[in-house]
Amino acid sequence: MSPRHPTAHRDPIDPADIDMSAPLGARLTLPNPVLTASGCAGYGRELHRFTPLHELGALTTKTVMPYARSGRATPRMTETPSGMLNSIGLQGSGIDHLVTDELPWLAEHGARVLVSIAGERTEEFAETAVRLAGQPGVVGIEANISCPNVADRGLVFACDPDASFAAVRAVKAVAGPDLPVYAKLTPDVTRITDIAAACTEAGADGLSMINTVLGMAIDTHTFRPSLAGVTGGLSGPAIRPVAVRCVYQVYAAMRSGTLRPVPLLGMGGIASARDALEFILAGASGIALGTALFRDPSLPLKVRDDLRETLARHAIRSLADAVGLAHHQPEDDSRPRRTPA
Amino acid sequence: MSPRHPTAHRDPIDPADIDMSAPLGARLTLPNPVLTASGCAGYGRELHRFTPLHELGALTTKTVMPYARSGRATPRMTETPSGMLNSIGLQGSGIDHLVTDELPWLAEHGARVLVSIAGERTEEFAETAVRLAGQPGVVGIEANISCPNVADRGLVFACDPDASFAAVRAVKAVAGPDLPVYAKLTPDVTRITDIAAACTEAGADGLSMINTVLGMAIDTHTFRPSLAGVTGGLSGPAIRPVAVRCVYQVYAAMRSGTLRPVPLLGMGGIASARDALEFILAGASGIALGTALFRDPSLPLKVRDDLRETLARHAIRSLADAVGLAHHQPEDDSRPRRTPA
Amino acid sequence: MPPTQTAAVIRRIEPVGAYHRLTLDAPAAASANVRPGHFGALAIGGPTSATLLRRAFSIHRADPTAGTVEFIFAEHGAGTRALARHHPGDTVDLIAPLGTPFPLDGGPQRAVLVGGGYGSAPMAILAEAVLARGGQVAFVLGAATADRLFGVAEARALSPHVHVVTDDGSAGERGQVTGPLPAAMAAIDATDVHSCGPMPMLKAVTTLAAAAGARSHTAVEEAMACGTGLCMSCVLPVTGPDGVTRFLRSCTSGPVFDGTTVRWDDTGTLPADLEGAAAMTPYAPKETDPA
Amino acid sequence: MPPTQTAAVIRRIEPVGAYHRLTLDAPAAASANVRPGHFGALAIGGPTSATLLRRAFSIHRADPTAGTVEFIFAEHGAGTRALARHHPGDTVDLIAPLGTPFPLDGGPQRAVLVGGGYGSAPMAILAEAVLARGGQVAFVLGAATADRLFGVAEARALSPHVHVVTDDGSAGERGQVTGPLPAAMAAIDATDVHSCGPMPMLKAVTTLAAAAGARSHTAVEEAMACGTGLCMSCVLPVTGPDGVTRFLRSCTSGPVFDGTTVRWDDTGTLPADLEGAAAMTPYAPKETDPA
Ligand SMILES: Cc1cc2nc3c(=O)[nH]c(=O)nc-3n(C[C@H](O)[C@H](O)[C@H](O)COP(=O)(O)OP(=O)(O)OC[C@H]3O[C@@H](n4cnc5c(N)ncnc54)[C@H](O)[C@@H]3O)c2cc1C
Ligand SMILES: Cc1cc2nc3c(=O)[nH]c(=O)nc-3n(C[C@H](O)[C@H](O)[C@H](O)COP(=O)(O)OP(=O)(O)OC[C@H]3O[C@@H](n4cnc5c(N)ncnc54)[C@H](O)[C@@H]3O)c2cc1C
Ligand SMILES: Cc1cc2nc3c(=O)[nH]c(=O)nc-3n(C[C@H](O)[C@H](O)[C@H](O)COP(=O)(O)O)c2cc1C
Ligand SMILES: Cc1cc2nc3c(=O)[nH]c(=O)nc-3n(C[C@H](O)[C@H](O)[C@H](O)COP(=O)(O)O)c2cc1C
Ligand code: FES
Ligand code: FES
Repeated sequence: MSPRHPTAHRDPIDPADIDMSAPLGARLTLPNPVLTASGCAGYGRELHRFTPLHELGALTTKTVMPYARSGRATPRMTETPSGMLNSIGLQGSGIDHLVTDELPWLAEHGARVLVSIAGERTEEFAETAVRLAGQPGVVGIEANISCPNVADRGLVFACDPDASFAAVRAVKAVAGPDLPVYAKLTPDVTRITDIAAACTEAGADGLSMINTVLGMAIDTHTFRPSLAGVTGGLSGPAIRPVAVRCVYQVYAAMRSGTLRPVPLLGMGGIASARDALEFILAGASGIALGTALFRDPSLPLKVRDDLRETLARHAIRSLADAVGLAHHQPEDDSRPRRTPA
Repeated sequence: MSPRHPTAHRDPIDPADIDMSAPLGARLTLPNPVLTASGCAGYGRELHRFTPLHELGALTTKTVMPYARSGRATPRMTETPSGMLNSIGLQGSGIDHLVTDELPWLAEHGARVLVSIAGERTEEFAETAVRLAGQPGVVGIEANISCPNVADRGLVFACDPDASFAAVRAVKAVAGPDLPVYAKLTPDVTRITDIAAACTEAGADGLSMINTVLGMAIDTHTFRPSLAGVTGGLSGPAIRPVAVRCVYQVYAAMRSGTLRPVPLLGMGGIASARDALEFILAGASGIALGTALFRDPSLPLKVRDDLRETLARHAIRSLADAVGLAHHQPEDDSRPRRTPA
Repeated sequence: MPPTQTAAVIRRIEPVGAYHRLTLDAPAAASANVRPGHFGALAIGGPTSATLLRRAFSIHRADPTAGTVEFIFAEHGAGTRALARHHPGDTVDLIAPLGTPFPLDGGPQRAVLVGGGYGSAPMAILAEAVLARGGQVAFVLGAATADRLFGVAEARALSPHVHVVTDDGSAGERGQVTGPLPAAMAAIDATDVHSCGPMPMLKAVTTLAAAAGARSHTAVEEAMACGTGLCMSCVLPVTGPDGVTRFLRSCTSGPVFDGTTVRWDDTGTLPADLEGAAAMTPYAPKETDPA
Repeated sequence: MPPTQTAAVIRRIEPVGAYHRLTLDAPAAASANVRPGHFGALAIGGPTSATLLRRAFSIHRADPTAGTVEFIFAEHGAGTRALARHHPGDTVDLIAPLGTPFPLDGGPQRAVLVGGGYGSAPMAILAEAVLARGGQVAFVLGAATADRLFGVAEARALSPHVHVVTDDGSAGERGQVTGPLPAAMAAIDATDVHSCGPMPMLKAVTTLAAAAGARSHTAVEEAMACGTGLCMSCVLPVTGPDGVTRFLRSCTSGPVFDGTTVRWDDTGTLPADLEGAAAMTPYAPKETDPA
């Protein structure tokens, strides 16, 4: 474990000597911790023009379901201060199309792929997951349980511990031993650690936090909701403090022994290496870029390289050593103050 | 009820003819809908230098408890994209000081005062509320139930329907018939309508939404949480979509008959008349300015006056007619599109 | 040629009627085989900007020699208002060229170019391209008011057939572009109509073009968050040659679509045949690789 | 006189060593009886700015005739970096003068003025005020490096007793302000020491001043969200004449406090005697009305 105030005690080291690999569980180590967030990089082809996919830690696909989906009507998007609302609604062509047309292309281009899956019922999670074992390039499954459960009057799976448990358990049952399963949580719950506990008990190999925050906007010219879907998901830097808090709370529960420790993937408003480091210090072993890609599709490699420089400046030899450092109490509690001179 | 697309059918009217009064329940009508949010205008003296208090709809005091409180250690505040985190922690001098020193001064300056109260136990809400009956200038009580309940291991009252019910009921029991009681809700719950239902069943005369969103930030230089209190409350425009969603959901539940209708006070990131109108269209009968006052302590009268102009432009004669308009379906669902020419 | 991303320095920014003409130093984009109908997506404001998303603007002109790309933009919301307050020397991040341009293949066209408001911005280079391929052009330029008309002088320099209309009659005839369009098509016996402007205009133009037996190429304007195909916010119901309607992204499959394939009346809705549609893919057939 | 709020136009913004000198056109603030130690709070960026909160800066000079107010600022975080990129003609919203200034009452002072880094910004007008009241001044100016020293030439013009120190010895003596302070106090037989700079410096200065029997007036720097007393984020544990410690707001009760009343070692903590303290009010005794 690295020292509490790394800067205070060590000389900077050469960025080239930093071990950037991201250990995301017993069966998954990525070459670097920078992923794309589901739904923010299409199926990869579009992003590849700006960020060669093999350079990413991994690409997370748009959430895929057993069948094709049209998504919601437009307007599907509206900008908000330092954020945006979307109600894309899981538009996608289904698992067949993914397996036949997209995964081979991604594998060919050297992408490591985390496939985000969902269903409207527990069984549909399993139906989708079962198709992924042995597929080229696929390094894991992200179960997007932050989606509505028709069997529970449309309540989002991740709002209920039992529904979360069932969905994750169903995916684990079919995913096979080689594909780690991450459960993706919504922050829109009273206690996120309860949902995290349900998922880890169900066998989740890791947790992704956070999905978008439920929000809405009203067009003050037309007097109508700005989105055709009325409510939508808030994303972008506006929600970063909420996401950091969720990661910190869940990591703290794991440190204190009340939750089984699993690696965390942090996301929500990350737009720079500084932001990425914030999540890593909070307890994330890997981070994903979402909304920020819409502004800057070249961002992933900047974040990766700046993060490497930052770790070097702080004399932290390995990314893994930085994970969760914000939870360590400094010897004395006098917090370093800035010298204004 | 005013027409569905007011602009489409009527000519603008003279701003001077707009009825700006805000009906906030059977026993409370304010001359205008612009309040200050609790904790964002001190006890009023400081704001008065920029905004004469008698011009406000009402001033909401910093939350007061039966006893004096020191609040949290510093740092108590950190800026985030389009928002801020605070962990002031209810610093205050207690109900005695408020009644002896502050309320007389406020009354003398013509302020209408909504007194925000809290307690660490249900009884403390009552202890505070009982002191307010008959005090000069006091027009209502806001029960800030978004604070930790020591009897429930620090879980926030407003995270639990039973605790919310008990606190509101306790306040109602002592507030007397003349002081309407508003319950102030936190958005950090799985279903805000459940908490709203508990409060209205307990007799709340209105609901204030929202308190801050739980968040945190980490200082990437010191590797420590930015706030001494570790987590803090996120406020400002960043959370506006969350706040609008909460107001809309609760108003929708009242329209559909699943909740007893009471007036709503909307707050969360309001920084302009446009934002205020967004809350009013969502269902708020009054709005409060919080974080925006830190940037612009002269804002309240600008918002009030611009709102009047906006209503006039839309030919809406009375503020009350605009409340909840976003819930009305236009005759046909073709939403007006902007003409780019 | 793939789009390029550049921190582009503003060379000039100046009013033109109710709009602004923005000239960016962006040599790579300027040399990237810009074709009429391509657009650029701008990120406005630095790291402390609360407006995150990209703003899309048709490329008015790209000059590979000067290394510049020009746009004509209207102030509308927060981002364009902030852009209008920029000065020469300021930087904006540009991604260009993007999208599917107006089709010019299939022999010389006799084309009517219809622009509504700033929708006229791409029409001059489109006319030049049609003419360079041995074709003929006519123009119909419309706007709400005279100060929102754009490109009339350039049009007149390129064609004797230029019709101008405004809603209020403050310039040209009073009326809409659909008024003079039949005459304009007749004058050159049009094979193609290219249009850019608000959706109702594109729909009406398509109806008239189809009635006259001309192809209708419409550049649509759907709200975009990224402009690069990542977010799926800019979709439109478009019917493919297989008869199946898909929600296609206007930033990759468009912005130019065959007007007869767009289900204009269904934009902003979720048509029943799309819900859970079996053939729902984000790509049009034979358009799987945007690179 | 109450503070004024103005949309102030930037007249000049220019580098001064590692800092920036900002001159604002703000006639009402400039004429509002600015006293040394007063500060201004700036809102930076327009409606699309993601940095909401005000930034506090000591008033370096206010010129009622020219209608200008000057600040010296360092680039630190997002807001000050954005401010440094502003140009003359740009607008920032200013609230000034704010806070409780350095006390000058009680007869002519023999005062040592101690400035650390940009903490030297208010010292020239403070010296002028002391001198104007028939007092005497000496200066101790320190900084990390030479480019972060401020106001040395102005100080030399006002007093023969000017000590300069830097951490790295790149200007003046190597060391900290506490080095020359005893000699500076002795040279003028100081009655008062006024200081502005980082907290540890203010604490050390207070100790030395007390040892020499001089009053210590310290201008503290606590993180501020509003600067106007609304938010309660800028508090410090300060012991009143009644022996009770309160969390006082440094933007209203301060920024200048009697250094012996500040519990320096308890800043950033919640001292046991403050928790639920019975006498906890947001005001110091006899300071109930800020208007
Ligand atoms: C292909 C294409 C070409 C365009 N060409 C031009 C042009 O040449 N000149 C011109 O003035 N305008 C053009 N527009 C419209 C222009 O993109 C919008 O006016 C602009 O994005 C609005 O940004 P804002 O900051 O003013 O509004 P805001 O409402 O603040 O924008 C918020 C978000 O919504 C998106 N958005 C809002 N309205 C539109 C819209 N009408 N179209 C697309 N995105 C929108 C923005 O991109 C942004 O992401 C074009 C749009 C498209 C899709
Ligand atoms: C009374 C007073 C006088 C000051 N005088 C000067 C001066 O003359 N020259 C100068 O360069 N600086 C001065 N400062 C410090 C200056 O206010 C901060 O450097 C500045 O606010 C930091 O803003 P930022 O955008 O760079 O940092 P950010 O970290 O982005 O600021 C975020 C928020 O925290 C607050 N904040 C962060 N650091 C500080 C700090 N050290 N002090 C107060 N608020 C802070 C900001 O006001 C803002 O609300 C003074 C501070 C105070 C309290
Ligand atoms: C346009 C858009 C589409 C999204 N689609 C999905 C999705 O299909 N599945 C999913 O799990 N999350 C989806 N998300 C959520 C993101 O993956 C991410 O969790 C969230 O946006 C927070 O990260 P950000 O602030 O960096 O965008 C989507 C987000 C956006 C903005
Ligand atoms: C510094 C600060 C202190 C606050 N103190 C209180 C408080 O004492 N009681 C309370 O009910 N809400 C308190 N709030 C919450 C606000 O009243 C308001 O509900 C919230 O900030 C959302 O509104 P805004 O985004 O406009 O600030 C505080 C908010 C801030 C920023
Ligand atoms: S604008 Fe994002 S996909 Fe088209
Ligand atoms: S900075 Fe807000 S009270 Fe002092």
